[in-house]
Amino acid sequence: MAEVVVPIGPQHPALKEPVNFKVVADGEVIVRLELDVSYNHRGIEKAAEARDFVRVVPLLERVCGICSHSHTTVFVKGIEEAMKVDVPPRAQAIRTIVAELERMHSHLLWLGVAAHEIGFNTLFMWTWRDREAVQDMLEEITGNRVNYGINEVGGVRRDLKPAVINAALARLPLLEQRIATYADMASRERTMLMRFQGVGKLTKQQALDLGAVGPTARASGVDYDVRNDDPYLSYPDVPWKVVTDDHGDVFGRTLVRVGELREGLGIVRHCLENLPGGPITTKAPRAAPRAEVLSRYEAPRGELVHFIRTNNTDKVERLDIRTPTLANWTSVAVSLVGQNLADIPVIVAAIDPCLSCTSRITVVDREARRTRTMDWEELRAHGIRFYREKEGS
Amino acid sequence: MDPALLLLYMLVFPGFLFLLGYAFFLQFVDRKVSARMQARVGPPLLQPFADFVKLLGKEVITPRGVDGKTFGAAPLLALAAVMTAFLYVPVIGGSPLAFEGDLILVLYLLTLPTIVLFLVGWLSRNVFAALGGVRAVTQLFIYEVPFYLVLLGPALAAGSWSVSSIVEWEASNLWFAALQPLGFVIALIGLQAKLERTPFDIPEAETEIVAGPWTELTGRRLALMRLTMDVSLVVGSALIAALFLGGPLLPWPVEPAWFGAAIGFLLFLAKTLGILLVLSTIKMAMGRIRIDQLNAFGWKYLASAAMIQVLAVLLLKGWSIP
Amino acid sequence: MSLSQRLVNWARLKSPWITIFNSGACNACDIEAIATLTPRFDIERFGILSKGSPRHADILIITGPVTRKQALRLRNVYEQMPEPKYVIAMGACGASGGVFKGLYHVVDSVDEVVPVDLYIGGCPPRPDEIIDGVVKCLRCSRRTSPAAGRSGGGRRSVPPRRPSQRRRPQR
Amino acid sequence: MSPLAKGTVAAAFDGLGPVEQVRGNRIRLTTTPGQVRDALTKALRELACDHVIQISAADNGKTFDLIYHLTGPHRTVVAIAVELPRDRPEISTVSDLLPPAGIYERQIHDLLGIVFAGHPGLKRIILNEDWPEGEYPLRKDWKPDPSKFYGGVREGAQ
Repeated sequence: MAEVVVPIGPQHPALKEPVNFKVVADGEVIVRLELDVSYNHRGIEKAAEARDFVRVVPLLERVCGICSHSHTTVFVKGIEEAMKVDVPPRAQAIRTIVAELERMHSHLLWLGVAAHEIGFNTLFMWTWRDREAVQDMLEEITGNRVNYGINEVGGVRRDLKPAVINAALARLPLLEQRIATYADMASRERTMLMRFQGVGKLTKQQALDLGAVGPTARASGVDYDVRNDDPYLSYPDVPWKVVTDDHGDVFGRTLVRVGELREGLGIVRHCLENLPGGPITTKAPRAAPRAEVLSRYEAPRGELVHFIRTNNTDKVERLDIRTPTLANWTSVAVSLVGQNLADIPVIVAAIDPCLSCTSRITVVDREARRTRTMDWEELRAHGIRFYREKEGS
Repeated sequence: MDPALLLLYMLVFPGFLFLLGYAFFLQFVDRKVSARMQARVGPPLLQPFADFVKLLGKEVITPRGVDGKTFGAAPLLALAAVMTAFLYVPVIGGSPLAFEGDLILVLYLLTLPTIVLFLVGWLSRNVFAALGGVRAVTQLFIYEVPFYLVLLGPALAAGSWSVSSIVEWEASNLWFAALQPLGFVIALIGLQAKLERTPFDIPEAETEIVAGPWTELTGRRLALMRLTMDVSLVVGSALIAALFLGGPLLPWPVEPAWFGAAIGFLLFLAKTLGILLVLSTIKMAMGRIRIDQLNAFGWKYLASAAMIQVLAVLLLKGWSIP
Repeated sequence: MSLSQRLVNWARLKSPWITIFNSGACNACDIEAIATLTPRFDIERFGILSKGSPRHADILIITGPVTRKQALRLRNVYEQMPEPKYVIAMGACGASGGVFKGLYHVVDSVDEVVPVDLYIGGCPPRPDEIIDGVVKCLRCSRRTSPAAGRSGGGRRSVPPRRPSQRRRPQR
Repeated sequence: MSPLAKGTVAAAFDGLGPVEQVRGNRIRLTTTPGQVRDALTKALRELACDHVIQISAADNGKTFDLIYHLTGPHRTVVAIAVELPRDRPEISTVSDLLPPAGIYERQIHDLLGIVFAGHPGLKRIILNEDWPEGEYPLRKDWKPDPSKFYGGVREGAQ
């Protein structure tokens, strides 16, 4: 079949959100790919400069619906660092609990969507049914299923009553057992293995060169995890470990995410059981002194960075958000060239793109190490050679 | 059989009216069972009928540059082919229209919908539809050969090419599911692939190429095409029930003829529902595999197993003739 | 109304197929809309199916404010849907741009781009509110649904905020 | 690997500019636009930084600040800060040293208007197709001009 330009997106059932691929496929093999994102660009950074610290938190809550707590926590943490305000331990613990619950619901969501990408709808329904348990916990703790609104500069807005703690603790055992079944199913079900193994392979060196972050990088053996490298909230005094894997393909990313589900559950249980007493917020001054802070956070999809510059007013002078999915796009685009057309949803879903965070960009038909544009013939050769290598290995 | 009764046979009871009703019922059972397996409630009883009528009431859009007549006629052709195939499948005892060789006719008519899907896909000038059409035909080549080989088995063993006489042969001795178990399994896999259900729904892969060849179908064309798929589900499972599970005949004759026919009809319903349950379970238990994996699986395992099965039948047949 | 008309109305109420379009949302509405498919809320018991291609859908659920880049695509998807079609704008963003109102890359609200039939409030609306919205959209469609197959021009039950004369989509 | 000390970083960056310890694991070098490339090469080779966290760009009214944040197994964040003149914001690209930088530079170019010389594909990416050329929304002095059409559905073509 002659070359076919397959436009996937921005309206496409595989993608929860609008991203546009112009994929040039030779038969079923992808030879070239042009990726155009930023359909979700709303201009949040410009708006953040016009809002004071109280009003900017709800705006940042809605950068992305799945990792809304991440954006507010990383921002509030940065502002507190600039103001040199220390947050009471109880507030830190509550923030950690909500952060890990968000990671759990995001990973369960991803497991369901990944199974849906390959048509395995039963696992999609089951994982999303069990995700409801996490949503119930979040609703009891923060009052809302999504966009929790629990963070404010200087602490947390809602306290945890004992009844809520016991209700949450009661739900964890069943969740733990369900996660065990999904871990077992993800690593043993025939068709999932056939569709996930060896797809979208990234070696450790490639993952580092292409700046992959989060589970995508950890699945290739890179052990970067901001909770471990640059500790924040109450992660230093909670027993947990970084989950890494060395498969490097979509299957490895599945294992990493399921491992993180288990770790997250352990952290939530530990924080709930020994929740420190004391106040949940401190009086933060209205204005932040002139300062420049790089605030890092481990969002469910990877390392989220807010660069905050304050200038003695109660507004941010500059807020530069770099989201995890933006970093993962390069690695996706390079690992897509040479794959099958049918693998696009699986590989794209493997980095669990959160396009609302990533209202950014890029083109790529670039080779791994050096970014240079290739002309048409070179690309075809690259695609076929890439494919033959894959067959050969 | 006098013409009036024959007309009644064709049009009303085990003919088209019953077929349409049963097709809707099987779609309902399929969706309900699948939903229950996913811990969901599933649609109400009349849902397939409501979908069909709603789609009939929708506006029909023919994309610019597409020949409206062929685009409209294709679903009708597929539906007609599949409905005529049902007439040769025994529902209450042998079918009156049976003739030597109607098995081959039924198999041919069952293949037409896939060819029509390819035609619709190619006609609708939409990249997704074209890709879906190509995948449909590729998949056709992969599962068609083992599927036909395996359905040859009972014909060879029973020594006749008419479905009704095969059913009579089975009534007097063991069912073919017991005699040729491998053949039965491959027939089920082949039917699952023919109906493009989940492990094999590569042409209509919802998350890769939107809706495959179905993308540009709207209104009554979509209604007719969906109905074709339901009817071919009924015909396919009825065919396998007849060839491998003994169809509607009872091994021991029952005195009042109509009572025997009624029990036979109940047997037919039970067997087709049983096959449908198996297909739904397969659909719910697996994800969709890629076309090249299907290719490897189809030719390596399905085709060779089918050939072994046919060889076994030939050898056994060779010894048993005195 | 004639028997056939009543039958078609009954069928339209019983099997509304939806397609979800993310016009630049923070995808909180999207995951809540997808959550309606899952076992706890399961909209298939009302016969609602989520379809990939706009050609197969009756109701277009738009989530989020319309970003400038997504406006033309939204218009395109709306044009592709066969009559009788309904549009639901979901969440505070759909109604008025919500928290993103006035940002430089956002077209304020959905009904500047496509005529909207129903707004579902909330940020994001809970799955049961979404189901309630779809059912209400069906009820308002019963009062004014056209005869089977005839695609009416100005028969919108909820006139869009800006009375735009909606041309029939070119075939 | 143990976190980097200020001394080792200063030794690696000698002659490129002042090095200061901002916080526990944050070390910052201020240098001139011309020396960015060799500062980055030194960071990649000698300080074993293999992961670019972010290239943040800010418009502080007078000039444009560009800060390259890098980290590596030593878990210390090395920041290389540069100031660009407002009238001709131009700097050479680093996308050949750091492949993901290709992404961040295109974003900065689209929103702030900083030109990255030698960038293989500096086309428009974030803003929509009919956003007027030469308008950079994140600049402090940018105000939306009602007379211009910034994309979306044209008023007439309803």
